[in-house]
Amino acid sequence: MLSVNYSLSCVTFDPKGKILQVEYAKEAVKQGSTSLGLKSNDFVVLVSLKKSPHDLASHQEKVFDIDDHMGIAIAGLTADARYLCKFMRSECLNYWYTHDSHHPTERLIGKIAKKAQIKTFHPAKRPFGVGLLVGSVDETGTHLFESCPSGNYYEYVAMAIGARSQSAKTYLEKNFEQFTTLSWQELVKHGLKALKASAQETELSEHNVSVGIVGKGLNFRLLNNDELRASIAEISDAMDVSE
Amino acid sequence: METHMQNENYTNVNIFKNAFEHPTPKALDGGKSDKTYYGPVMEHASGFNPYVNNQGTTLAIAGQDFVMVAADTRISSGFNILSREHSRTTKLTEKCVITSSGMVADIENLHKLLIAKVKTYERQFKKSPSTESLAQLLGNTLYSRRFMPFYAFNLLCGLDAKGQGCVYGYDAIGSYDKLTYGVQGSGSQLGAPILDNQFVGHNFLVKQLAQSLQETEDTAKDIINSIAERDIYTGDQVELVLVDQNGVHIKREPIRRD
Amino acid sequence: MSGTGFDYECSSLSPEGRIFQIEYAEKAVETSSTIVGVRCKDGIVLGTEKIVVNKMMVPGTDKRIYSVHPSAGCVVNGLVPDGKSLMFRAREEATQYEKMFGIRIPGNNLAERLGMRAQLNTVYASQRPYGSTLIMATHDHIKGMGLFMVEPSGSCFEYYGCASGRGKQLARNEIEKKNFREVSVNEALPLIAKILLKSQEEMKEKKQEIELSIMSEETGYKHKILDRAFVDHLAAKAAEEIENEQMDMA
Amino acid sequence: MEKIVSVKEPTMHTQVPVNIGTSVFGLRYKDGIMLAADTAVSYGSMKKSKKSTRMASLSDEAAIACSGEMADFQELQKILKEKREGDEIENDGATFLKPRDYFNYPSRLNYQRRMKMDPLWNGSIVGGVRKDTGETFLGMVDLYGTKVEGNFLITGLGAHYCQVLMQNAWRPDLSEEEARRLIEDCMRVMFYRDKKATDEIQITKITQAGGVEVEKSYRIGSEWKLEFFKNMTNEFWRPIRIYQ
Repeated sequence: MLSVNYSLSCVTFDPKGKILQVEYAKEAVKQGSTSLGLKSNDFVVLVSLKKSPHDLASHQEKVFDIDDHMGIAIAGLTADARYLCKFMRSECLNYWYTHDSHHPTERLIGKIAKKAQIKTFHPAKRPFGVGLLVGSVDETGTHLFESCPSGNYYEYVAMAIGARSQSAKTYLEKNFEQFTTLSWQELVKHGLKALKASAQETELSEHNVSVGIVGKGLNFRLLNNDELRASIAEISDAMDVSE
Repeated sequence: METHMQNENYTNVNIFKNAFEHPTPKALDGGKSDKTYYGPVMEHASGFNPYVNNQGTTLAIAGQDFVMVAADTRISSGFNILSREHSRTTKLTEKCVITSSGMVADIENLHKLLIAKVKTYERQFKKSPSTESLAQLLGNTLYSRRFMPFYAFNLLCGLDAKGQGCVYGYDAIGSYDKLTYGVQGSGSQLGAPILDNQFVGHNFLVKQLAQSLQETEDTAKDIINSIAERDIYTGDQVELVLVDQNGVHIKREPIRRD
Repeated sequence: MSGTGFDYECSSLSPEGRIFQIEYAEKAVETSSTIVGVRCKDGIVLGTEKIVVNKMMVPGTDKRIYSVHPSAGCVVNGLVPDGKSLMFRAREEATQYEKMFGIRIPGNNLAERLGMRAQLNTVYASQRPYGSTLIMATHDHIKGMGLFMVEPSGSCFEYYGCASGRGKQLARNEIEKKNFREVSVNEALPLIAKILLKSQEEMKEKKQEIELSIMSEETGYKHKILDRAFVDHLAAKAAEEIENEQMDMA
Repeated sequence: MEKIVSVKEPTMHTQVPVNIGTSVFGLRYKDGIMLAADTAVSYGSMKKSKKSTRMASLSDEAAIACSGEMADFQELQKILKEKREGDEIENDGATFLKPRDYFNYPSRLNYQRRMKMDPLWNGSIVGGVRKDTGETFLGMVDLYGTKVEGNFLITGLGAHYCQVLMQNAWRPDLSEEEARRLIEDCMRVMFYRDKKATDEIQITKITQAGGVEVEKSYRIGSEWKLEFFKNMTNEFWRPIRIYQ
């Protein structure tokens, strides 16, 4: 009961030195359906499980393209994600407009982090309730970043966020060392298997999965339904055999 | 006054030329009377004129299922040639290009702005904007700078919804019309009559679009070549851009460099 | 509990004259990674340790050492985003000063401005203190090198050696033991790596990483963040030494 | 009571250039890029300074040479320095600003300032050689933001006098000596004919191996004892033909 008093605003520290609003925002990320990303030396793949609020409703988009060299997968409040997505797109366009080149990845993540931090520092604001996985290629190679509501960001070889992401994480942790030289097709397979681990009761299909790929010499794009169906079929076959 | 009336056809949009290159000073009494000053403009050392004409010619001819754009690649500043390989034509979508002449700084800005808008559109709606939409967009973009216009004379060329070639011709502040062929820039006065002659009646009510690609390409090349014979600001290379079902194809050929 | 009723806003003092919100912010600092700054004979070393939460992280990510301008750098702990925001503030101050006066901002001015900034955040109910400590190394042509520490309360002092975070006490003792003012930067680096590793003893079984940066005569008084391979090498060596020492003790 | 409304006029700095540097040159040669300018800054017809530097390194692989208003050049230098330092202190594994960025950025800047009717009154030549790939870059920006790239570029009056000289002498495989001689020839022509030019010139070399080297200025010789200057005539001089 007492903690309620510390938890209402992000300008209040609790006695342990935590900002509860930020902790709660992290919970919002964990509520969202799973998103994961993985990268090799030449490619980054983002995989998301899409949810539909209702049988008659469409599935909520989870993977967005930002620029030719960059895309994001999200977990948490989609509305917040769309706001950040719009921000990132416009930053990329602005950078392109002034420099004629792609926005360096980490600097864009830094800008998001700065925005996120401001949201944890003002009494009339709330932290973003969304975690982003940003997959991108620039001249320093391929990158997979995770950006948190707290304003922290980390770079990974492979990572999963969202509800029940632990199983996906476990799968990725087991396999990430062999990712370095893989083609994007292989990465997609690993991504789908990891997603499968997290979404056990859900049947994966081209309707509830989205996959984004980007690589050196390969602009960011979402896989189309045919490609998705084929990849999903492939991994289900493989799994049947192994079982 | 008369000079303003001479060119009614805005494929020869240089009716704005006077306005850009000799900005009318405030009325001589400090703007108190509403008389507009049409006399000779006194050149004065102070003051900055943000406009400069980099010249050059571009033309476009719509075909049955293609558009052919031909432009020279010379840009000048005064009597100086700044570059002999400047491209006037920018690809906007797989089915649409824009080609402009005028002030290259403004043109580059305008083209970049349009590309950014196209990208935003594509991300938002998950499809490319149609040529018709882009025509309207370009008109609005130009008009949004009504009071410091882009010094750019544009032709927006692409395939329409039916797959037919179309050319949209603009003036600097966004007034536009759908044409079957158009020419802009320093050689437009020289080019327009040849186009009129070769593609007779194409701007009349009953329109017959050019059929043969090869013929159109040769004619377009010839026209730029002819203009280069008489217009000192046109020359060096002709850049041919073909837009058809398979996308945008670009090639260049040398022409006279003097 | 700690300060029932008086600890929700930093605009209210408790009857004993404490501002609990600042203490809680300091708590956030005290439970986070150790950062140190040491002034040596010919330069300054900044360092931090951190726990690598996930083995899939790319080595060197989650940076805590930043450059403020070419000859000033800082390291932060606690809520790293807060520290970063203070660092951005430092960058703004530095460029603004340089634009206005045509010279690099003197270190003490920069540190003071940051201190005032941090203090300002402890005054209003509508704000909270920065949840991080920032140690900054600077060089300018007026005062030479300087090492400063800015704390959540807004206090800001110049130091010969300072530490903050969970291993603060241990690190400070170690720094005091060794007379770093007689030691060159290159000699100090392995020692500091060792101090950093020692200060997180209780986290030993987790994967850990250290970050180091220097500013010395050798670098032309430019702040230089040491590259990953070199730092990892230093850390491995330091870990080995610590182990040997413990063997000897046992 | 009457309301007091402060009317703020937009700031417009350079409406007319005051301290002017004359033409600058840039050319590609075998090893990289060479930029050149003389060291005079004129105030109207007076040489206000005969020992000014009109070029600067922008990073360790790019440099700029500027003609036009020197105050605006210094402003541009400040802006680009801030930009470079901002790039360097990010410490994210690479310097993202390549020679081309140091060209695109000023062009956008000049365009933006022109839109504000507050131009940076410069014609600048930016040259660079990338350390990693060895790719060379040479570009010219004017006060409207016009971008031009080429193998040899000249701003200002030099574009009228030396264009042909350059065109005839330039080859992609010019050695350093040849490039230098070509530039000195151009500079000599400028010294003879441009009242704002001087015979003291400065050269910046940019090569993949050596990076940016802004050299010390030096004087090029000039020859005034020509027949033409002595007698105001020479063997080629002919009276103007008048057609009957």
